[in-house]
Amino acid sequence: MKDIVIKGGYVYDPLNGIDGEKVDIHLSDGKVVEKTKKNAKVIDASGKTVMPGGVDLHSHIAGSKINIGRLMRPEDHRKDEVPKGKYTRGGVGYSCPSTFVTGYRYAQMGYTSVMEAAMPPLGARHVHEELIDTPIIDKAAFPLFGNNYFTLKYVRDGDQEKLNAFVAWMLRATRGYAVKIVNPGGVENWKWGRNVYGLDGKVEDYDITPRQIVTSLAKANEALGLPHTIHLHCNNLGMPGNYKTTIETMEVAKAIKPKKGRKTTIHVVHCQFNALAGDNWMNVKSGAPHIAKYVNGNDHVTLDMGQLIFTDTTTMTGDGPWQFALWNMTGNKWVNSDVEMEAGAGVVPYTFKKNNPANTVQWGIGLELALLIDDPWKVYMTTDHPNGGPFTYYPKVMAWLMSRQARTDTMRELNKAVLKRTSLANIYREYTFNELAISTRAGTAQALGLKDKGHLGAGADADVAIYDLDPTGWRPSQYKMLEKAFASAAYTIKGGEVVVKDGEVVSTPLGATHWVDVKIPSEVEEDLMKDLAEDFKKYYTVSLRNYPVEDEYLPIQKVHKTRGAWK
Amino acid sequence: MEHVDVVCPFCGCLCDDLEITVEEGHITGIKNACAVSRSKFLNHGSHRITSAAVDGKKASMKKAVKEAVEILSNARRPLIYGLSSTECGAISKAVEIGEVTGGIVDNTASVCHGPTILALQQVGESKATLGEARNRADMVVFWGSNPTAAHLRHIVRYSVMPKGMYSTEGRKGRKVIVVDVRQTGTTRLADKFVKIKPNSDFELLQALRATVRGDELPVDEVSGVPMKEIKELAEEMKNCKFGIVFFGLGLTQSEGRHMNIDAAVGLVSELNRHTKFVLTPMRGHYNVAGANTVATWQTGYPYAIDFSKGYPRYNPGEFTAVDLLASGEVDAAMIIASDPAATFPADAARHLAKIPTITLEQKTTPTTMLSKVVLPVATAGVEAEGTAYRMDGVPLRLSKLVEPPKGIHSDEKVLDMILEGLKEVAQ
Amino acid sequence: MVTALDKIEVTLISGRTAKQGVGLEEGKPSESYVDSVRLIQLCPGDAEKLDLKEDSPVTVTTEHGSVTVHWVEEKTLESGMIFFPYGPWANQVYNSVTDGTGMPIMKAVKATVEAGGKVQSLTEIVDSLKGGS
Amino acid sequence: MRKLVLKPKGFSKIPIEAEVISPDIIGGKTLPEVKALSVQYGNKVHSLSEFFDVGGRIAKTPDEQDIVVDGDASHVKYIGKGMTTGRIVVQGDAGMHTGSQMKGGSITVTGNIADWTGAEMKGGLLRVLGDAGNLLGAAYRGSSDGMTGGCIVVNGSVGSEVASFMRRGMIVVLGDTGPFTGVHMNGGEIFVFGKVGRRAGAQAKGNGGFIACFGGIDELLPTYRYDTTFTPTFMRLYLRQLAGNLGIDVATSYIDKPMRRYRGDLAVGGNAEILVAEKA
Repeated sequence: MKDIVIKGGYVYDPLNGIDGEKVDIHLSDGKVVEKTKKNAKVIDASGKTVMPGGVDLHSHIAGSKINIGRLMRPEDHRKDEVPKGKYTRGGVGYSCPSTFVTGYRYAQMGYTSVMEAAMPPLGARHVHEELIDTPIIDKAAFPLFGNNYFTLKYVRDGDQEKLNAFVAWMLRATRGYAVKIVNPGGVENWKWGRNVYGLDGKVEDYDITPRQIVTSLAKANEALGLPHTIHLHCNNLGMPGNYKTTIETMEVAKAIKPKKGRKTTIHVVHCQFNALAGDNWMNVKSGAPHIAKYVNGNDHVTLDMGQLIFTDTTTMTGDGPWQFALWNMTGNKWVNSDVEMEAGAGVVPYTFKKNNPANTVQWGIGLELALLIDDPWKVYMTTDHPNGGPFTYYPKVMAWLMSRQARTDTMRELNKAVLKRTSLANIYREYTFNELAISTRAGTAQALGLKDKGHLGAGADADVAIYDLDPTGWRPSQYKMLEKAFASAAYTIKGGEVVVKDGEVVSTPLGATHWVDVKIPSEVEEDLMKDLAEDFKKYYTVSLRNYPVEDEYLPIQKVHKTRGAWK
Repeated sequence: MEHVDVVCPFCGCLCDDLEITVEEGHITGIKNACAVSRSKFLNHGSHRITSAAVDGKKASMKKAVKEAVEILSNARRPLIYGLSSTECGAISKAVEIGEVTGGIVDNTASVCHGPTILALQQVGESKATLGEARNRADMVVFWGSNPTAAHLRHIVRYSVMPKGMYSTEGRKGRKVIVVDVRQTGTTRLADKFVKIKPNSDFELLQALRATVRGDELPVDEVSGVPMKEIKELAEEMKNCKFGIVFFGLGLTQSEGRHMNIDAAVGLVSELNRHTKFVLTPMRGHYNVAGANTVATWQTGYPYAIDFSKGYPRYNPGEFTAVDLLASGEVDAAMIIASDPAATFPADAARHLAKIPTITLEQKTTPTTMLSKVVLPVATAGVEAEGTAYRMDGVPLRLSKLVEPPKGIHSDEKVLDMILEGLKEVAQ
Repeated sequence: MVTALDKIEVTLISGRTAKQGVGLEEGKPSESYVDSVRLIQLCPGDAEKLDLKEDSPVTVTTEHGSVTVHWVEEKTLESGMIFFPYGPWANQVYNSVTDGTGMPIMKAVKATVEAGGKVQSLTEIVDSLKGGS
Repeated sequence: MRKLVLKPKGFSKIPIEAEVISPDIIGGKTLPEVKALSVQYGNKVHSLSEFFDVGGRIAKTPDEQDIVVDGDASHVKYIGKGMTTGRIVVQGDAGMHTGSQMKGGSITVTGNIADWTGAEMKGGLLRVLGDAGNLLGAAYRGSSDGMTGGCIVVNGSVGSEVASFMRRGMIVVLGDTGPFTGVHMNGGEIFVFGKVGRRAGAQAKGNGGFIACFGGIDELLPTYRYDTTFTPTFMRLYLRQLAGNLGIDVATSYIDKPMRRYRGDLAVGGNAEILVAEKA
């Protein structure tokens, strides 16, 4: 592969303190280097914006849940048919894009790393098979822990040591990257058709609480020294008044000692859905200012927006009871999918409408979170694809963040009285390019502990996005121009290879799958395996031997080794 | 050599506890398997096609692949069909061949649980993996399904007999209800056999749902079942702790087809307003679920996929194999791991003999007997490894226990040879 | 003594059997497979109505086609219902029309059964698909 | 109106996809342009003139365009797809998806017509003098928005799942319907003068929708409940309009017929109406 020099662009590399300066970026052998050899290919980026490749830390792109979405929504695919191209496979787009199209479209927006945010461990092979068919981007998947039998059992027994070992083992068995928790305890109760309400609700068969689950998993997470914090979908999602639960949950994580070199102990996902005030869907209002206030006053929390887009989309979460509630509210088709011993999921199509008061409030909340939290390193841009809307709407969200005019233009189409239930109309803040880069790559990479991603310093992966937009001349009123530029990168470079040029995919290499390998001392592992073997035999329908994902499912892997909790 | 925890590549149960002895490259012993599985492992070597053939004459693999490439690249409307008894790597290649040739890719779901998918697309589905049945179910309903003939270990391993976390009593703790038009092995072990008139499942499902909703229906009986019994059944369903419906081709292949499933899904969804209830289709071939799964993530659609316009389109009834063959619309066919000549109505099967048909198969079948090109392949799960998806969507790894006969490759490899050939021709 | 009928009207149900499964894994041309699918099951009463002899074949006819196979008694079947395992013989009587669904109807099909006819071999069935013999 | 005549050059087992046969596309073009319009034939794209003799006159605007397909077009799919204006007459049979998603104008087919005719229709008038296939005026797979407007009249009989997920609009069938007429119906009106097939109104939520059965009904679902017998005024108005505006003479003979009203589908808590005319 030829070396590349990106010359003359305005570079935004927040992790290295570069804020729009003209810096040449040298790429060699898949890495950013100080200096390339003489015969490097030169990319003229003058008058353009240069950023590290985008890093999405929460999206649903692979595995049974999104595939159920694809399966149940042929009517959605018809809106967005993608023919095969010279270098690309055909497929479908919109809210549940096929795997190939997912890879292409992220790359076309200058994104080079995407996290699949919910992997049911029993379906891990499925996730990895889909990731193999998701070209270009690097990826990782987060196994679900919050309702796993072994988690609940060790929490019940107060056996933190075993829980630590189990988390470590499960990450290896599923080739997972981070600890995902969805409605802790609630999904377990849903297996009897019920939910858990609030942090101190009862997880029925275990007589424990979500508070205990979050605490124990956060402890395990930090003790094991995992690169990312716990990745938490809070209890009571979608229930007006839930912002209190969310803040209480953040409070829980405050008591946890972070691993060395990190201040944070919790990442709250798609916070928009968990930042609702009011008592019901009729009087729902924004709880975002409360959450922003908490986050501004504390350093142990990060969160992502879960921004809502006014469009027809497909909601899908590991939160079975919530999806059931959504079915009851909408009457739309509903798939529920429970996974023995460990997880569940639900899928319901949903259209966010401008004339729906609740949707209007939700739209405002996402942006309030991003704009009221002062430190961009704490709040990241997502739509919780496809829950708040498809990821292909990211440029629109960027426009809302960077342009008050863009927000105002949307607000004009919304009910003013309803909008007053949020504070959005009174917010004047506009993200800078630097803040945008933090929100979409530098911050997310840092939160994930992906040291080679999200920046352009020497040693970083050669993942670069070049957008055809001159940031020095751009004004927020020109937000449509920004949308266009960020929807269709002038260049996307992945691992030192040009994969997108002028918005078109020109090469489709397979990216790596990242996972975390925690060292477990053999005597601890032996002890754990005895436990697992016994319970697998009694309760699972697959044997323990057939459970872990084989190397065949990770043709290109990047292993992140940690030493773990043991001396 | 002893292999333990081997995954069985026969039916949708994908049992993964087989113990298999291999001596000098041959399978000599097998434990834990059902009769069919035993037959598959012990007979995988018999009646094998040993050489590729073109027009009924032995041919080299190279020549046969070349012929296949020629047929497919010259076809205007090629059909690629089958894929339920092979592993996912092969399915993936088949989909790509469909795209490269601008053909149609269909899998055997179209004549088994295709209607289930159509219903899911209309109304959804409340489902769970089989372990949920094992651990929790205190009510098990078999509706138009007969595992004693089609899924031989289902009852013992997953649904009726096993003890689980909350089903500590096994069989005793479960109420088993069978709804069918005739007595079967499954009805014999049921606590309650609801015998219904043929082609009237839909009415009974609807009546049950309305009754669960609390409506008094103005009729004395439905589908041959007295209203009193229907009310009782509805009450029992509402009052169980965890109910599961295992439904089969009795619903998908009789009048009503996908609407029968639509009604079953509706009933089960409704029951979730009272208790926990799920349903699971009894998928037949061991990886038919995988065929749907792979096709869906690659194209958005599970079966009946037309690539003629360069992007995938979906329409069962229009792009499904039986319809395409019966109408004589397709002008070439490639069959992988399936035997449509033995499974389709004769009218549809007949067309396969009229057009150049390419078949990848281990053993002689009616389809190979009328094919222009026959390509022998290894048996996935015995001679080749890969992934398969269980009836409930759980992916498992198939093993390679023995070498395939000399010169014989996996489905995936042979399809890849054809794909490469097609790509060369296209350039 | 009941007078033997020429023909009875039945509801035809098809499906899998364990034997058919075992047979097909041996190989479709194997005797075990052919024997498992080249037959219908009917109740003793119906066999008596048709005055069937143990080795005499029966012909099953629907609106769509006709095929001759062997028969066995199945006590659990009610009168007027026959069971036909999936396979090349059963396929001769199904309609390929799917009503826009992709799925032909293979269960609960109206049919008649009568004594007599000639049972075809697998090769003959395949030849008939080829339009030959 | 200017009349363009397309004469099929023969039948092909491989269907031709010709959504270009639409006044919206043809109106305003030149004859050579029309001849060169693309049609899909299997996996290749061809020009329209390879499959049709193209003659006649082209209007300046679509609303002035009259298109006659003169001959058997049962292998031609998507005729008049999404059209908004003008007129198409098929002198013979037509293939699948004819008039699907049409928004305006009119299509007349003198022969029989295949599945998915008028699927997801939004407006306009579609008339079939022969029989129609399955899924007439239906919603495509997965969609809960079937027909939302317009009118379909079939002189003959139709197949299964007529008007699935219908929301608005009108379907009139002079012959019989197959099973699942008005399945998942959520608004709209269906008039059947022949016999209505099994399981009519299954999963229908109602929302003002009804199925009027003038020629009897095979059997009602147990989840429909008898309500009353009456002679609805609105039905008289409809029937007069059907006779007067659409030339459906048979409608007049039912103008004073009392109708039995059933409500359902109770399985989904629906309040759709099945109205069955009392026998003479």
